[in-house]
Amino acid sequence: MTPQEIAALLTEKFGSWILESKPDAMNPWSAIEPGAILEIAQFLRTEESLSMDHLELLGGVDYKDRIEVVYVLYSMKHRHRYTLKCRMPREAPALQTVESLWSVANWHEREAYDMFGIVFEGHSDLRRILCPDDWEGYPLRKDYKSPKTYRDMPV
Amino acid sequence: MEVDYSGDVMTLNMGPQHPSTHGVLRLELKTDGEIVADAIPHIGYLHRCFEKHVENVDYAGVVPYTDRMDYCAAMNMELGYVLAVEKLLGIQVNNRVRCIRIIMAELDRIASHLIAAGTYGNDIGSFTPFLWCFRDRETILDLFEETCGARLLYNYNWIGGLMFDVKPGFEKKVIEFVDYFEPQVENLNTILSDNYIFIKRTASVGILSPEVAISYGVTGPNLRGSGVKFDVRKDEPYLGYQDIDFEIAVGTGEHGPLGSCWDRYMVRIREVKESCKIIRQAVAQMTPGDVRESVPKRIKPPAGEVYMRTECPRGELGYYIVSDGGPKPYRLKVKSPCFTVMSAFREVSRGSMIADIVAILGSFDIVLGEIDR
Amino acid sequence: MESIARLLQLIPKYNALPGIVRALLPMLVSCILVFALLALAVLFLVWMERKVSAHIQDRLGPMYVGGWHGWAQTLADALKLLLKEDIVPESIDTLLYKMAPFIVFLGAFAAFVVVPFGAASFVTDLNIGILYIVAVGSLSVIGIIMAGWASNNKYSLYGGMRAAAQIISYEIPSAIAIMTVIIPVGSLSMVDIVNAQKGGIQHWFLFRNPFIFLAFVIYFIASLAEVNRTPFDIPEAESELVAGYHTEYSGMRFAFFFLAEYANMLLVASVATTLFLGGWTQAIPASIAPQLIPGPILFFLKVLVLVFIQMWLRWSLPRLRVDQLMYLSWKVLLPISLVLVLGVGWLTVYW
Amino acid sequence: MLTYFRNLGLGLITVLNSMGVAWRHLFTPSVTLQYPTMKWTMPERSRSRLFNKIEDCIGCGQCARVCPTNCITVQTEKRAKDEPEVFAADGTVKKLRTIVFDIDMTLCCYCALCTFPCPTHCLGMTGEYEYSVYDKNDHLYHFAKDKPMAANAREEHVTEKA
Repeated sequence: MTPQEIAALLTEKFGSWILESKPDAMNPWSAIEPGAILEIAQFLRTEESLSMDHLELLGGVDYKDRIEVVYVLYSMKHRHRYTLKCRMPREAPALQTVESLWSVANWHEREAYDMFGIVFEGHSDLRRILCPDDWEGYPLRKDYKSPKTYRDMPV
Repeated sequence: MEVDYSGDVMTLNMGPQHPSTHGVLRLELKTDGEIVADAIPHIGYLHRCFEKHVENVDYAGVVPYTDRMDYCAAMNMELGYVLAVEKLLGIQVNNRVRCIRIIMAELDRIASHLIAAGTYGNDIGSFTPFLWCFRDRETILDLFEETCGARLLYNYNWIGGLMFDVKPGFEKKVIEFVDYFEPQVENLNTILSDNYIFIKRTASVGILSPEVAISYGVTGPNLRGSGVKFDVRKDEPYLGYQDIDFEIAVGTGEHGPLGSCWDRYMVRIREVKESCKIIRQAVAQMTPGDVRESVPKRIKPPAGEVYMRTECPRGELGYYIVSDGGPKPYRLKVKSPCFTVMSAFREVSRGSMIADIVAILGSFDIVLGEIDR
Repeated sequence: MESIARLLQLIPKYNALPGIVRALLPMLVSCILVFALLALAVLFLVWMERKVSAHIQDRLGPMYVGGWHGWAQTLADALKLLLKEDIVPESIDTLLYKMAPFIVFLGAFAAFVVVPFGAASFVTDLNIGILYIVAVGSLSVIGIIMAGWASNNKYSLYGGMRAAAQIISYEIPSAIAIMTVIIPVGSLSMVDIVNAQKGGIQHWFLFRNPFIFLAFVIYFIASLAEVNRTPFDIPEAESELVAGYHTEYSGMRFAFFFLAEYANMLLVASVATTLFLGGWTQAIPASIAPQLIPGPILFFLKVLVLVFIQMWLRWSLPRLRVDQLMYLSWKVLLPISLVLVLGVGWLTVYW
Repeated sequence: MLTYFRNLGLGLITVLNSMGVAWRHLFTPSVTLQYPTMKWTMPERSRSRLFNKIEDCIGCGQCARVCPTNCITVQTEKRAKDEPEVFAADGTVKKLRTIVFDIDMTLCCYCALCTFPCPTHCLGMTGEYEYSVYDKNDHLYHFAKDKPMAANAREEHVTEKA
């Protein structure tokens, strides 16, 4: 299915939750309501014509005014790809976890939490994955000041 | 830290410094005698903040950083990044650059699979194939050094072209190597893959079923070992792979259930033979031309984002670049294949023995530089 | 041993020494002689292993130390281990930790007292020679378990436990395989066994009847496991247990373990040659040519061939897992060796 | 029962096969290069140590700007009008005097990106790979030879370490 058809299917099925979609961009995407991520993901995975069974990438992006989580989904059967974006305020970004649909999300969400501070409710063990467990601050945020010392060791 | 003496479960730390963890990885094994009840991987020891670094280095300067991620297959890592930025900039490279890139990527794939096969033999206990694999890998490294001057981290692929053109006589040397190398793989097979002890150690160990593999986002030889025929070079051909004919090596489960360590290992060996075939065809398609023809003077891509994935020896490598029009990438997210395979490790290795933990880890062929970035 | 006793007569005032000393002195001197010969052989063996492994892996191996092909490399290593700092971790079971290397070393060297190198050159001729070797051989298991437990390290504990399970379960097939040789000879003494094989290659037990040939193969495999050589080197599996039971040892203590391993290899090879390959007897039948090459040289050549095969095996086979190892011992080697004993018994009685 | 013996036979045959391969490799020539006595002839393009022919360097600071790890520090000083003309090798007039040209080889990632934008090609990577030192600071190479003439000279083109 071409990205345009996917975008149309999504807007027709979920209407209000799809805030904006750009199917003809180089990387066709559509922005969705953060609260509705679980239903839309469920639909994308189980719908026969879409069957997006391969979550390729789950990453956070810090635009100065908002934090975005990008889901790049791919279907092995139909060989088409689509991207979902959830936009959240910078203060307390929170999302439901999609770990139940794709287990790959487990570690990717932990990394997003570690780097951006996005809390994924319902995640099996949400703790830092790359930085030490007691590291303060979220490194990949644009306003992140790297600490001078960590446990009084110069960084 | 209270210690629980809750029976005979002993936590054994296959710690960051261990001969067979293929890098700096800590496995917290909950063992009951020889049987491992649970193996929790702890990563992050080799985290060098690649994604933070990249935000204040210009586009061309990022290429040496991408080499440092998966240092066993640096050529493919560069290729992924360079193709992503070229897609962002909308640059088309001429046929010569395309063919040289395919040859270099496939040579690098052979070198990386040789490391995988060699160290896997080491993990299972037979030390000789390691030395044979590295002896053959040296010839490839010599080819790389002669062309771009470096042996491990090349910075050879530039955005829009290559650093140097290949020396005259390079094609002849590549063909010479491929002809010499193909029978060598048989040697490796007799001492390792068909050896009954090796089969007994790997054939029914670490079963990764196709559903679990897809759900954990496992890609590359590890996924093909479980019988799923999925290869980015065939699935979404880039760089002209569409007019090169080669098969995808898939695990067949000859010696035991499908998706075992032996299948993943055998997929890599068969892939090496396919790579030799690809190299021969790519050398045949080479046409003269200037390699630095379409290298842009100032690289300032238009604001936007791109997601580009390539088939690197360890799986499907994805680059997600967001650019804000400036000379520096605004955000670069890397989808690392070893990261996803490692998340599946805990489920695959439940209930196996300590010797199998090492076998499973070796069959996944992970590189910690790529997991921790 | 008698020749040494006669030599000692020549020392002036030798008879003035008290009786007990005169009885013990020849024993002591011959033991020291055998020990020195063995230490030399072990040094040569370590160098040989490194060269064989190098050439199998298309490498060169030691080349610099001491001129042609680095023959003095092991000497340098031994000196280095001697002078190296002997780190003793602090939370260990000191008595067991310090005793372990000596017991393993003892187990390996004590058995050479009975091995007949030549017609008259052996230390003693015990009438229970081969039984003594099997008994002393299993002494080193205690040393390994002590080392594994005492170094207070989870990996060496694993190594020790695995070694115990492996060596004990492989002693049974190897003891039964030895029995197949004793039945035709009728005596346990090593010298009698060699005398029974005198006079040419057709008298060697190896070719006496097919059962004993199979017993040789079984004995060789079982002895590989007893000495912890690949494909059975699980106690010190580098890729899993870091270094198994001798992880915490360094300096001279590690040298003892290292020496013991090679001495064990030598012991197993010399027992195999005495039992199956006719010890120091000549391959050419006595009727054609009298024994020209002196016994010990011939004996040492045969031992060298067997040791080479052990090394060759080490660098071409992967390692077995612990449960596969147990399967092989109990389910494969044991039944077949029992059948062999039956076969040999039937043959010697009815034929 | 049959598979028991079949596995036994299979085991024996494959073990003997792999021993056969190992035996053949006993006689293949070994490939080790005896390093101190026999040295590897570095190919012409090999990249290890940076070298800068300071006479040709016009102090443009291009290399410092391109370097991904910022390991080059260039400080220059305007050359007064009355001084005699000085030319680089290929004839370009040197308007600036480079008073500081430091390369910190511990930071260098050997990517050779700096050697391409150099207008007078004075910065290049040599094949020299044996330059280990005891003290890390000795890896900070100072190529500049000219002394700062005007004490209060305004430094342009100052590209400090980021």
